[in-house]
Amino acid sequence: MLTMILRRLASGVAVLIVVAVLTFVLLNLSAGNVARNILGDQATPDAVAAKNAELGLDQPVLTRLGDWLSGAVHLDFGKSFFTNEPVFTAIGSRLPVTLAMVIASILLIAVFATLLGMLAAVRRGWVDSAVQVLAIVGNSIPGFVIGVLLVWLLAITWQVFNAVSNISPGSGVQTWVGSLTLPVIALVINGLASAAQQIRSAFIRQLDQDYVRTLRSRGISEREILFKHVLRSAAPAGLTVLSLQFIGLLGGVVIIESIFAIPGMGRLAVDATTKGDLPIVMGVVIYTVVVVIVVNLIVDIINGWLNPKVRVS
Amino acid sequence: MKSRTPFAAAGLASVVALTLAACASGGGTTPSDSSSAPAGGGSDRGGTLTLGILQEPQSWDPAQAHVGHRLQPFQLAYDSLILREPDGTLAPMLATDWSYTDDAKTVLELNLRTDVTFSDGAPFNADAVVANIEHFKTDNGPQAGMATAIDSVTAVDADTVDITLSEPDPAMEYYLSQALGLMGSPDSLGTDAMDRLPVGTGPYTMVADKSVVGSQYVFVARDGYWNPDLQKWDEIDLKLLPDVTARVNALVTGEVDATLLDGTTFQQAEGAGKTLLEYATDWQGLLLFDRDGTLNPALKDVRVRQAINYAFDRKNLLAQLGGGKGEVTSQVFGPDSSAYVPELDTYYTYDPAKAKQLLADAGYANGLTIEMPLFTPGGETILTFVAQQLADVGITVKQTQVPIADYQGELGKGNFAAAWFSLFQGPTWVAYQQLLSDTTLYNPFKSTSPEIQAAAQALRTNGDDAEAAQALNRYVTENAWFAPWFRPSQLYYYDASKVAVVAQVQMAVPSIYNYSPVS
Amino acid sequence: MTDSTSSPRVDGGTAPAAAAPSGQSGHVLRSSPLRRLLKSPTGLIALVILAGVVLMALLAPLLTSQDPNHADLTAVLLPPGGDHLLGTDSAGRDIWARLVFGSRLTLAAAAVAAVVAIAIGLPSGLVAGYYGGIFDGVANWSTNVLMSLPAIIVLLAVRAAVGPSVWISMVIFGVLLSPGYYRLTRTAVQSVRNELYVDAARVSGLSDGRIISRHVLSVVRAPIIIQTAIVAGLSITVASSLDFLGLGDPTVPTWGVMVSDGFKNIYRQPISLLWSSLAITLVIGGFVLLGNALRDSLEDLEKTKEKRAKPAGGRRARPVAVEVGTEHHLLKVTDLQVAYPQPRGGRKVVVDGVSFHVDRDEVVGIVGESGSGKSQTAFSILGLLPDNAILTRGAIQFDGAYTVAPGEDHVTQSRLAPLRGKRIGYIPQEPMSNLDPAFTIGAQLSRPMVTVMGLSKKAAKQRALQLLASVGIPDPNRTYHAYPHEVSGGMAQRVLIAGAISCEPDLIIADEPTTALDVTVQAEVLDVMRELQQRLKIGIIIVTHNFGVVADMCDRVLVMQDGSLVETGAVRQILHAPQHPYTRMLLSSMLEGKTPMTHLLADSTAGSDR
Amino acid sequence: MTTDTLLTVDDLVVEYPGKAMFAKPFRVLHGVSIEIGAGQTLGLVGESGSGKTTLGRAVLGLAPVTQGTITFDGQDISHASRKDRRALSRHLQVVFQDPYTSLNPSLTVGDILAEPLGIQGITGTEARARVKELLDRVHLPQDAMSRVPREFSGGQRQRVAIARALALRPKLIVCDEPVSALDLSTQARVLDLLLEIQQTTGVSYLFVSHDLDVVRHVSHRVAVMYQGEIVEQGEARHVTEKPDHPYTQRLLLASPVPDPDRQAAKREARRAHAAAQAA
Repeated sequence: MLTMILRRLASGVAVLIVVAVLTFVLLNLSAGNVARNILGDQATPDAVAAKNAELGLDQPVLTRLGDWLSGAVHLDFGKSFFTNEPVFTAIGSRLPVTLAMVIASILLIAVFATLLGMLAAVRRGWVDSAVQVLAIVGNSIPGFVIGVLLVWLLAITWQVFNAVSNISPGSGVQTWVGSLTLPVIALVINGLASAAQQIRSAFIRQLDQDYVRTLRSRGISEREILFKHVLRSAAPAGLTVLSLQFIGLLGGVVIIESIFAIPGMGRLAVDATTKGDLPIVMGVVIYTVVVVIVVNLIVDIINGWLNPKVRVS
Repeated sequence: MKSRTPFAAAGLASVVALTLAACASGGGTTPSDSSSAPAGGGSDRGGTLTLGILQEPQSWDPAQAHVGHRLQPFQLAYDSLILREPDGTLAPMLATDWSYTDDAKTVLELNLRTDVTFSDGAPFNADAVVANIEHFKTDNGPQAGMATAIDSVTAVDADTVDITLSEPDPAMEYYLSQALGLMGSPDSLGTDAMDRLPVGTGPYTMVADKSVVGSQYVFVARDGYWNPDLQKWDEIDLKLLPDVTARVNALVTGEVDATLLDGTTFQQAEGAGKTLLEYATDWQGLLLFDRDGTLNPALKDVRVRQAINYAFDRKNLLAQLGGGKGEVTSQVFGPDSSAYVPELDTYYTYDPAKAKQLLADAGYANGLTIEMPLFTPGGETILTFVAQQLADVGITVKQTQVPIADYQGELGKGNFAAAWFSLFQGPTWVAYQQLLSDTTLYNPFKSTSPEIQAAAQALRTNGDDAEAAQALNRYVTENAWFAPWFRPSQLYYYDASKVAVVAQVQMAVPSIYNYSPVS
Repeated sequence: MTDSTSSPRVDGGTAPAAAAPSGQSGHVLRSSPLRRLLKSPTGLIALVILAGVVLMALLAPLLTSQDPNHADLTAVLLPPGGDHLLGTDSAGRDIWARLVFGSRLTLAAAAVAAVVAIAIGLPSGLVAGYYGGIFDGVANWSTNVLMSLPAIIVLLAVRAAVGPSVWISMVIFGVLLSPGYYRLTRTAVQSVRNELYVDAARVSGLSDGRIISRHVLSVVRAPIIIQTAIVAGLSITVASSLDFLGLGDPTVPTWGVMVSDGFKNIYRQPISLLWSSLAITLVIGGFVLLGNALRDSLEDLEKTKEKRAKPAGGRRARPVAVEVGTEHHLLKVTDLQVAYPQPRGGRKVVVDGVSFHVDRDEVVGIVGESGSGKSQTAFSILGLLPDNAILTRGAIQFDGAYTVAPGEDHVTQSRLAPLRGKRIGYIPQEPMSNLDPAFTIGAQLSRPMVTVMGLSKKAAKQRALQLLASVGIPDPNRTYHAYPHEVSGGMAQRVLIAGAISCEPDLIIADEPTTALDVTVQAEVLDVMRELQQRLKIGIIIVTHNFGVVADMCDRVLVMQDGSLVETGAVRQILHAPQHPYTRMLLSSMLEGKTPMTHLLADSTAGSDR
Repeated sequence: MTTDTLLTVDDLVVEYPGKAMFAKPFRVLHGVSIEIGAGQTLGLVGESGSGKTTLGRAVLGLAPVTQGTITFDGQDISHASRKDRRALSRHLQVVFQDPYTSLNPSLTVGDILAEPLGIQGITGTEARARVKELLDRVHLPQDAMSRVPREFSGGQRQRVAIARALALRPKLIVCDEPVSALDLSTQARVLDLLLEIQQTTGVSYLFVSHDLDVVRHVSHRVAVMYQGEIVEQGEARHVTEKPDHPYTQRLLLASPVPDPDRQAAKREARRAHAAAQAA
């Protein structure tokens, strides 16, 4: 188990380096107008050249890459070109927003998808059909359409929620929760159905296993079979589905953040890329890859724990 | 106002968009209807004002301050040497009075207040001014160009400063009411700390632990501020809402008290009973850069450039792109400048037949092609109209996409013979500098003419020389150096039950002093 | 590396095999997946939607006379009607024309992403799956890299580097999607690589290329098509999301560009957003439906269920007294008939008119070949038939009361559930698959004793250890704490026997209990069962195809063929003097005592193996 | 026998690489030697995991030869290339255990049978004629050609597999548990068919099975494998009726007979043997 974790970590670091180098080079192909973008239209060419030198953009790409890597090794990711905010702080202030949203969504998806999937697998009949239909509908409507609909209905027409989720840290838990409700609903609607469908098939696969029949023949109650044995065996498949959804949400959240004007990672990423704010983009990339690696590692560890074969060896 | 439409509506990229459109600074001296001067009487201080802002400062260092709507946040924490009233007149602030001490107008002497301290306790004095202006010259901010004429700054005594210019700059006093005039605490200038936390003499101070980059900034009234008349609120919150849809939603639901909208969203605010503050700061249309035919020989022919001007249905363009709010025009100089000639607003009319004739006369009866940049996101609808209107007279527009962040850079590099843009209409000298000088981004081919040189020479010593200014205006209009369409209105909406707002001339949003509580 | 002597006999009596008889009958109509697809309503809807959109794209110029790019300053954001069927957009362009022409680019963009993803994922998956080794390692690692890349940032960066273009975005998106194909292909190939028919092809000297194209691709094809349907839907979502964020190519009319324009003007003309959103949703829905329908038609696993009339007189069946004079039988099965509804209508009868009884302290063997209905009979007694099975006739009584009363068409679980474990035990065929791999043997063994017998946990453990010892497990304590995968098949089967007797049942149903075991282990397991039976005086039903096992264990024998009972009698009578020709044929097939190298059957030249 | 020896396996060792990176390789066969004469059947019997299937696969080139030699028809084929294998496939064929997975479900029986012919360049009418002949040979109807494996029963599929093995008139067929998955009566028919083919074509079999009765019935010689080694080898009658090695004895005694009384006696003999071994 420990060797597995170490191996995964080593592989993760390698992935991290490759992704970082690739992104850095790719971004630098397009970094032509950064100084002009920072200074605006009224700056003189001399001022632009001075800014370029200040940012080190007059150096060759490899030199810059080297500088960045040596900084990154010491966990120094530099400062934003545009806001002078240290990358660490910039990400730190947006991370809670996005993670809160994504984690809340994934937890809700996990709970409801498991319940729905289980119900559909066990009951079949109309519940099953309903889950299937829901999955098709959920898969068919793009996330931004759902988001726009929700804003239009719940915030503008009925005024149940705030349309804009601009969160301030000082504004208390209640406001925070309130402002995140709508985005989370949008994310959950988009992810729930397909997760439920996949968890349903995981359950059906497990329910078809021989040992389930044997457990029944031993007089174990259906409820215990379902919640103790089948749930546990279906869990790895479910976890994999959820971890993929989690990673998908990290990327997809940008649209929701855009619609609800949430100052999160997704918007930071898009804004920074559009402007050419290299340090921030690199920070976001590193953060995303780290989160992906960590999530996968956690899923592996849980799966290992659930599966005695892996656990022992 | 439609100048904002393409940008502000574009959601994501509107941050950058507004950098482009942020050209609404100001500097004119023409009085506008300032029926209620805000800096006057009202000593009823109170409440919290929440503004939806389009962009946050890149740094709170005053040397990095910007113009227009991006100047507004700085006004919370920093006072400027000179105050610009809503109608554009200059009034004492940290400087009690100022004047040029020589006929050549190269030495500007300012007398300073002696009763002002910075929020970190440091006293405000002549040394502080010297430190600030020298820092401004070296810190390479977006407005560093304001200080190019400054040769040296010297403290004459504790409350007197001389600014010596290398050549006359008729806009210098105006600059001192803008970014160049903002005074920060000398101890903090240039430090990393100042990037994040402003330290000035202004009416408010930032609450660091409630302010989040990318989200919101909270300012509270500073105790013992030297001029309580300018300090009308207990607290002012700035909410960063780059997306115009988010802004209108926030306004309608009462999350912000005032914000800038655009032609696609203002109906929503009207429906919700919000009040409109309407004023114009920009002109919008095409810049026909390649007057010498470097890139596209056809544009060297004045008849081609005139044909382009006759091809546009300005009235309908204003209706569709600006929500019908604003005025059509054929000139690039605004009504608040000395160069303004009223009849030039209708110099070019919508006349496709005449356009075709002019093209035929110029030898392009079979049409011609012009490449123009399409900035994305946001420029789609505009360029569709440009292409369609020009296609109707036989000019094919080849659209080349340019990411919005790089738009200005691409224009400045001279990669395009013509381009659409929205530019602010400042005082004559400022407008000349922006549109026609050989150093500006918007004159990439450095085109000029004897007529322009002569007018510029006259304007350099007297920025408001009406005769020279109007001659200049006539020349560029008749020779079709541009193809202006209209002056769109800014659509600034606010909740009149809570706040009263007065427009600031030549500024995209009102100065922070222009908001007062409604009791 | 594995000897597969323990592989289960095909159709060794598991329910799904009986329910899906295609392998046996030899006369199944071949229905192509396409035909099945067309028959399913979802498939039909999907194909209609997608065909409609493709037609729309192909016939675009015929469907509208408007130019999709013609802007009209005086006709901006018009509502539907008049010259403009669906109204106009913010530049006064005809929405219907843009919708029609937009379908071309939208579909083409999706196709580009799918083609790129397939072009990268399929070959690399084939090579990695088929050859493994270094390429597999490198490909897996690259896949990890690709999958940890934040897609949106890559798309943005590439756009910034090379300019905005739907095609480039979709190519990049295709690259990002290729791991999906890669993994799918690799897994499928890995499973096929070890199929015996691939081995046979190798033995025949078929080159790798031919093996891949002939044997491997045909298996990967179906999942690839399904994945492609999903990817096509995803590409449209992503392309339109990029457009929605304003990051597409606005100069060409795509649906995404249209949504973007509509969204910007949602307050001015909400309906302008409707059409393109609807089109996108419909087409994505079409792809999703197509994927689902394809999967269903290929797997064809959906059990066929008949609508069943609710039993008259309420759900709760009243207990019925059993026939007088039969109460003393431990188990009595009367005229039992079990059937399964068929996908193409009708029912297939798998157990037909079977009657027999088992008394206490009696071992009854049910013998027959695969498909004879012997396992179905056993599961009917346990009440563990698959959901779709129907008891069309007959009754089952246990210890003087009906578990299935005459006239009931399904098992009443409330009657049987309390009996299972406590009164009726079950020994399955496959030792490994019948233990939950996630729980220790001890946990699985002691739990029923706690819930069924009401023992304390400690007492249950005590008893479990005794049971393990009594079935001949040398180190009960070690086995108690072991997981199923840590013990051998023989040990696992002993554990299952211990489980079956753990709650002291009166009847044990053993379904081919030794078929999966080596012959030496089989002998030991049979010893254990016999010893237990003699000690506990319980009734046992052994389902088997092995007359040796019958001879070793049974008092009486039932011979089944094609769902019917053809002969019953005492073990010696059946083995020494079989009456029915089928029984005789079976016995003559036995090798024991035959002269080597001689023909076993008189008619073996006939190719009519059943 | 040595004069017309067809296959010789000498001191064969097969190892599979360990799962983990530096794990020790897993040795399946520990130096195994067998011989098969032309027209003869060698029965290979053993319990699951004993390595008997691996031996068959090594002969077919489907398992890696770590050490030792395999000589077929005078030619060393221990490390034959794919090209050599193609030539070899004319003479060396296989019938697997599971008739459900040894035939590609998506090909017709005709295609399956024509495949080995095609590799040897036999196509068109000639191939079709040969396929018909093969179907006759294994007593399947001619219309089987156009049907897919799914439409046949297990026994019929095994006939198809046998026909495929016979397509090129091989000298040796490796039969890997060919009847283990079949019903009793089907097993008898398939065994009859295999015997009949040997009598008419003179093919040799390496017959792998876990069932001593089956091996006894079809083999001239029998080898007994236990834990990767051959513990006993000799004339079929001797090995399957009066074995020398205790393991073979145990195997023999464990196989039940269809007679309660004889089985009871055999059971006692087995117990006595076990007790003697334990002592």
